[in-house]
Amino acid sequence: MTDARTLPRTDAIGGRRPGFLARHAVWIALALALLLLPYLFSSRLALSTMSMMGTMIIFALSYNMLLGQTGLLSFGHAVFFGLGGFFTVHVLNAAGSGDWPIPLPLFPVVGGLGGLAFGILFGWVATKRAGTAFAMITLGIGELVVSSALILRRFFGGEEGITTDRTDVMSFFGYGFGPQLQVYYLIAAWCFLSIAAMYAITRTPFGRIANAVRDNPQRTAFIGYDTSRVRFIAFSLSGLFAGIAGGLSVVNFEIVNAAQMGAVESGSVILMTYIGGVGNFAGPIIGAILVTWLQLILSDATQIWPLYVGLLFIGMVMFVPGGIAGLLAMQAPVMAARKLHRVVPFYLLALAPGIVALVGLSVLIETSHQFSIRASYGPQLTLYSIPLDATSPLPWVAGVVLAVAGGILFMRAERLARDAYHAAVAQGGQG
Amino acid sequence: MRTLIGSSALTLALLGATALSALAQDTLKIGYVDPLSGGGASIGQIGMNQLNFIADEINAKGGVNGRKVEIVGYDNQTNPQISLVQVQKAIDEGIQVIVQGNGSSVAVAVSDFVTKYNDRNPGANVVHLNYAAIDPVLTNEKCSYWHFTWDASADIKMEALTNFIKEKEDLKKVYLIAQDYSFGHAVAGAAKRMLTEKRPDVEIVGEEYHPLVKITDFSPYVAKIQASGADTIITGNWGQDLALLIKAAGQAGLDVDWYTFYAGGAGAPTAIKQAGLENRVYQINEGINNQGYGPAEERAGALMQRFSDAPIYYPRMFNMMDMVFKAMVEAGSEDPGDFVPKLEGMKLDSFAAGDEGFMRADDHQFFQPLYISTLGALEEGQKFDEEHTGWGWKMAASVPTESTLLPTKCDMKRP
Amino acid sequence: MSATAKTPILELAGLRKSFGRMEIIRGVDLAVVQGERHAIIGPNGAGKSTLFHLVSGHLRPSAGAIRLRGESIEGLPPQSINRRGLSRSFQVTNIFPRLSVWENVRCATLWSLGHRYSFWRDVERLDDVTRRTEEILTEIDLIDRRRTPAGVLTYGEQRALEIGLTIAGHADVLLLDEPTAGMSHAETERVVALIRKVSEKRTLLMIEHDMQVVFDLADRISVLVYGEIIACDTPARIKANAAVQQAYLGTEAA
Amino acid sequence: MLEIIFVSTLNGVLYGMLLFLMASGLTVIFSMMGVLNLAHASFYMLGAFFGFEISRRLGFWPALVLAPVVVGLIGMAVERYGLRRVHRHGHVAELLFTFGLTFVIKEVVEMIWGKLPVDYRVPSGLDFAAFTLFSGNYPAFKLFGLLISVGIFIGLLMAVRHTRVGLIVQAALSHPGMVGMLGHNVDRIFMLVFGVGVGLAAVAGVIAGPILVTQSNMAGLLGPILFVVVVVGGLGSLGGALAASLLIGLVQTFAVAFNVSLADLFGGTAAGAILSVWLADIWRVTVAQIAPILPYLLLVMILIFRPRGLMGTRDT
Repeated sequence: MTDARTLPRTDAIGGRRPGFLARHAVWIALALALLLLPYLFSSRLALSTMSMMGTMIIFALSYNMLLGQTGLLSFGHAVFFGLGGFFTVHVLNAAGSGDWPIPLPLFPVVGGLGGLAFGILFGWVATKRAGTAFAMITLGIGELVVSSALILRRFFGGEEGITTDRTDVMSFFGYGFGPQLQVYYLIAAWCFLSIAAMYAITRTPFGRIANAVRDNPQRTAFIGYDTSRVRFIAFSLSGLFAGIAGGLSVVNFEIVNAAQMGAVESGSVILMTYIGGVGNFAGPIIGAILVTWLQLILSDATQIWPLYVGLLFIGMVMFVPGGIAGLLAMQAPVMAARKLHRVVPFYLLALAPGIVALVGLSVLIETSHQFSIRASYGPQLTLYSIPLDATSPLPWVAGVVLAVAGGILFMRAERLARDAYHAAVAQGGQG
Repeated sequence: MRTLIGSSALTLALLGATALSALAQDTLKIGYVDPLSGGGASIGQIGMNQLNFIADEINAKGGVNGRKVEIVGYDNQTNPQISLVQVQKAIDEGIQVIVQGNGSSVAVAVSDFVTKYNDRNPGANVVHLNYAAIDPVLTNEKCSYWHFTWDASADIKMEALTNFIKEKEDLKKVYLIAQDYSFGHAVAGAAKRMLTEKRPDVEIVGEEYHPLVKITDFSPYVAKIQASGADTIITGNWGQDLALLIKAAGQAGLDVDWYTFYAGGAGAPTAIKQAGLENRVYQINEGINNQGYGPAEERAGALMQRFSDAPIYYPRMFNMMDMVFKAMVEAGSEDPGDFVPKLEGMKLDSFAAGDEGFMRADDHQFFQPLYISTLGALEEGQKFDEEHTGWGWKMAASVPTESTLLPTKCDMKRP
Repeated sequence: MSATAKTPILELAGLRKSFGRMEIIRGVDLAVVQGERHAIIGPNGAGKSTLFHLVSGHLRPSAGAIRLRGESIEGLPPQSINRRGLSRSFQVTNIFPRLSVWENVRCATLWSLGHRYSFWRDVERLDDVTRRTEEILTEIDLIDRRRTPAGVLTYGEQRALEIGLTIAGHADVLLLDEPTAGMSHAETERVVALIRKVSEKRTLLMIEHDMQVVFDLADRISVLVYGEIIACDTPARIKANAAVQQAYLGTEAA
Repeated sequence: MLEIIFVSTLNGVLYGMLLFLMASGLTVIFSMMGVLNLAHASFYMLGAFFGFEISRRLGFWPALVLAPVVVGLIGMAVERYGLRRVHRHGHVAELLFTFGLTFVIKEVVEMIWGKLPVDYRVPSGLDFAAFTLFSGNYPAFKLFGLLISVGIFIGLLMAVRHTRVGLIVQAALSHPGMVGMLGHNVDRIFMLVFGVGVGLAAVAGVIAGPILVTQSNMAGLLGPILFVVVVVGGLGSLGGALAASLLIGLVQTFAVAFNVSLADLFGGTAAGAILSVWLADIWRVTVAQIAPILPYLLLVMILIFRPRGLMGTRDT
């Protein structure tokens, strides 16, 4: 697996330093994108969705500080997200009723500090160990915190959680943060800052040593580093950013409850990070956007979306272990060799039957769903704007034919695409 | 970092796809925000089925004010945050009537969101119709002009139940068992308070709180109940926490009477039948199948025939939609801004037996006659059994509307 | 150098290690003096690598003492021993496979340059680190391969990187565990030259099977057989030692 | 008091043995293959549903044999065509693979059997009270489940000690590095181990189905607790898994039996008055209320203070 990020970009040997604009092009583009997105998508739903995505991006990146950067698999990361939220909501309520002179944009800091404090506390326990033991400790801590949350009603508000009103606090240069657009910009700003901060951390001595711990903890000890200290710092920092994300979630939704700290949330952040790609800094960003979108959209498209999520998961780990970002990063050498035009046709050639196979599969799944669970709604279903009848053999036969034929063709074409890729990379290597 | 740009492109593509799904507006759309996938789906789907059934009924009669009704399901995965985005989505699609019921946490979040949304967007007028969440805060501390509830709150149900129990001479020792969360505590607390007041001679031999939906083996609890010598159990448990408890009790041969809120819920009748607790389990709700009231039997029969794989329904949902449609017709408008005033104080012959109930304007709580029933082998004239067990609910007592009234702490803010 | 030439920089006294009932190291006494190149030889299973594991902190001794510049280090974790100036390489290549060659070496320089766990400074702007990394890469002759992920280097290059990681941190006592194992003749020569170069101002303790290399490099040789040192002397005298020949060289030569 | 202790012990052992049935397979899979099978409880659920379906058609006894075999074969197929491919991408990938599997199994079960509980009953031949103790009955079927668990424990021990595959498995359990040296049939052994492991979970499903509720969410309830058993018991140790299962079964039942709270311990003292204000939330919380979180507390404690678990042969 190639890890583009860890390759030194400025080796200080014979490299000329590019200008400010060129060096920061990505960041400027990101800032512009965040600024302009609401002009492209101005519906309230789009704003809510983007706000949620921004929060999840921070959350997923904070998780990747553990999984991708330090090699720690945690099953309880949502604990810090949730705790950050609870700290924020309490301070927000206190500030609202006590007229404290703190404007809304500063409240995610409270969440971050809460996440950091508990990251330090739980990290002290969990990071003494690594590997599976670490994973199991985080699982245990997650269960403990969620269960205790239902007992400690004053702080966690029981089942209902705690609500707040973000417009109650001091206004910020005249902005009251009632409209979703203002909230979007608040989240976008924090999102930008957090992405930048977390990216910067990967480029510090600590960030590099965390990579070393991920790759080979034993050797890291022999170059002078205490691996459990490295894990501890990574855990605490990731708690900090998860807490910020939790605070932003409170600002966005004005409610937080114990379920947000639970196993489902922890699982979904793993999903985001892994699907996006753990080996690349931007991977979790892609994953957070995609999974959030799927969470909101997939459930409208089909009732049995968990089945698709499960299949997506299995498919990803089996066929695309590097995640989406890994796939993209694989194209870097091809692009560097200017051979993209040689491979793209093959990709498209593979993609077409691949999509056909997926369509076939979804026809089969949806038809059997209509046939079984939704039987009382009659056998009629509409799929891809085509009316189908689950009791007739047509959709079944069509599904099988599409899935099998598409699958076989895909596998052939995939081999061709693979060859084309390797050829392009090899040629690039010679050139 | 090149992938950063890629991810921005992805966002654009995804959001573009979302935008396309906006549709033209010609039907009256009602948003149903409840779990339609995952663990809560079996319950959420029941409400969805029933709403669709009601929509088909009214559409067959020409719709509401000439508009066809369409039910749009939004899967909230029983998660408050997802619920809010789904409500947002519904609003963006032009929906002003949100139906929701499962989970007090979700109900509080939705009610709070809808209220703030209407505050911040004058003229928006979105209403939250709640058919199942019965945490008393919803009609007390956190009551809202834009929230209506059709299920009797925990206090109301317990008031009625204890009025029934106090007549039972042979009742000596009561055991309270509840799920360890706000609703469970509300049920057990009310039971304790009301029993001590109404039957000081009854001894409460145990008060047990167990974690919510986490217990697989209830036999330790049953052993404890057995050891306490209780002759009666009062519980607010629902779902698997009730089914597993009853099953474990049946296996241990626990000889007690049960007073419950949710023995009619999915899975419980099967467990009661397996445990052989014929006519030992009571439930209190706003109506059962076998009340012998013609209009209800006809309507419920048609519903259950259509959804024979999950032949369950909520009488209160009929009450709710009948009232809402009536209010819309009276107001001549489907905008909640217009029909909400009509709902306040509205009277209705309730679904189960035609007795009158009313929507109290002070807290938007629907007060209705309640019925206490037990599950046993079907008798002559009873039409409906539960979950294909051959056992059905039969009436034990009815509680008139005026005996269910309780004061409220609601300080309603009206626009 | 002269004043301290004869004082031991690394001292093992009565060192023992057992796994369950099996005693692998059975009372080793050894004094490595500052600036010398000291080789440990012995048949397979003699406990050479175990001895290195004890000294470097990878394993805890069952009994006995290890002193580095007079200070006890037995039972300390590896990082503490490393920070006191003792660094080791491994018999089986032990690098950071997903990091680039540049990054591998840079990580190994960080602690000794005092950057510790800093998560607020841009590593690209640490000039001392960059300079040191360049030096080391030049020294091990991998400067042209600096962008390559370490996992895809050739075996010989990985062995060189292994040594690079060991010397990057300013350690003055080096423990090299079979630096030439599995190498071709040409590669071996290259590595021997490298070792000679890097050990110039340092103290070297190495395990080696290739007798050519041992006699070529070492100032003194210790022979470890079944967990005990049966001889410790100059190469010439070791060659002549009857006990060694019987226990070790005899079989090896045949 | 004696009654409570006796009854709690019995209940704890019954529950513990049920846990063991599931955990035994998981611990063997985990110790040998390094795969923490998150879908283990899903196979248990499959066992319950196959048990229900087969006993409806052929009777309970054929179901007790056939359901685990069918589930075992499914498990082997999953290992052969899924896990094995994922193996080279590392343990995290394997773990996520089994995570994805839990969704798929659950949805497929719902498609076939629906979301509501199915009416899976105790077979009539075993549907009687074995004995009456104090005022409670002990169902014969529960005792039968206990017997099966004990039988399987003994059978497993014998198999591990006295068969060739068993010896290889045992060697691999205590020295995972050795697995690679087992030669070319290591693949087949992995497949077999996975199949037998999930088959054992299915036995638990067939037996637990009638006692508990057979529903598509039954896997989610038991999943996490199994990992606790495996880790607390220690890797590579069937005896450890048994001890941990019983321990957790007993801890949970005894915690339920005793209603001690802080209020009971400190109530009435001067410190109690202050504490009751500061700790209002937990002042009246009884041990019974927190019974189900005790295993997780145990898990965290064990991992910190005794990483190899109760009887493990190596660190987790």
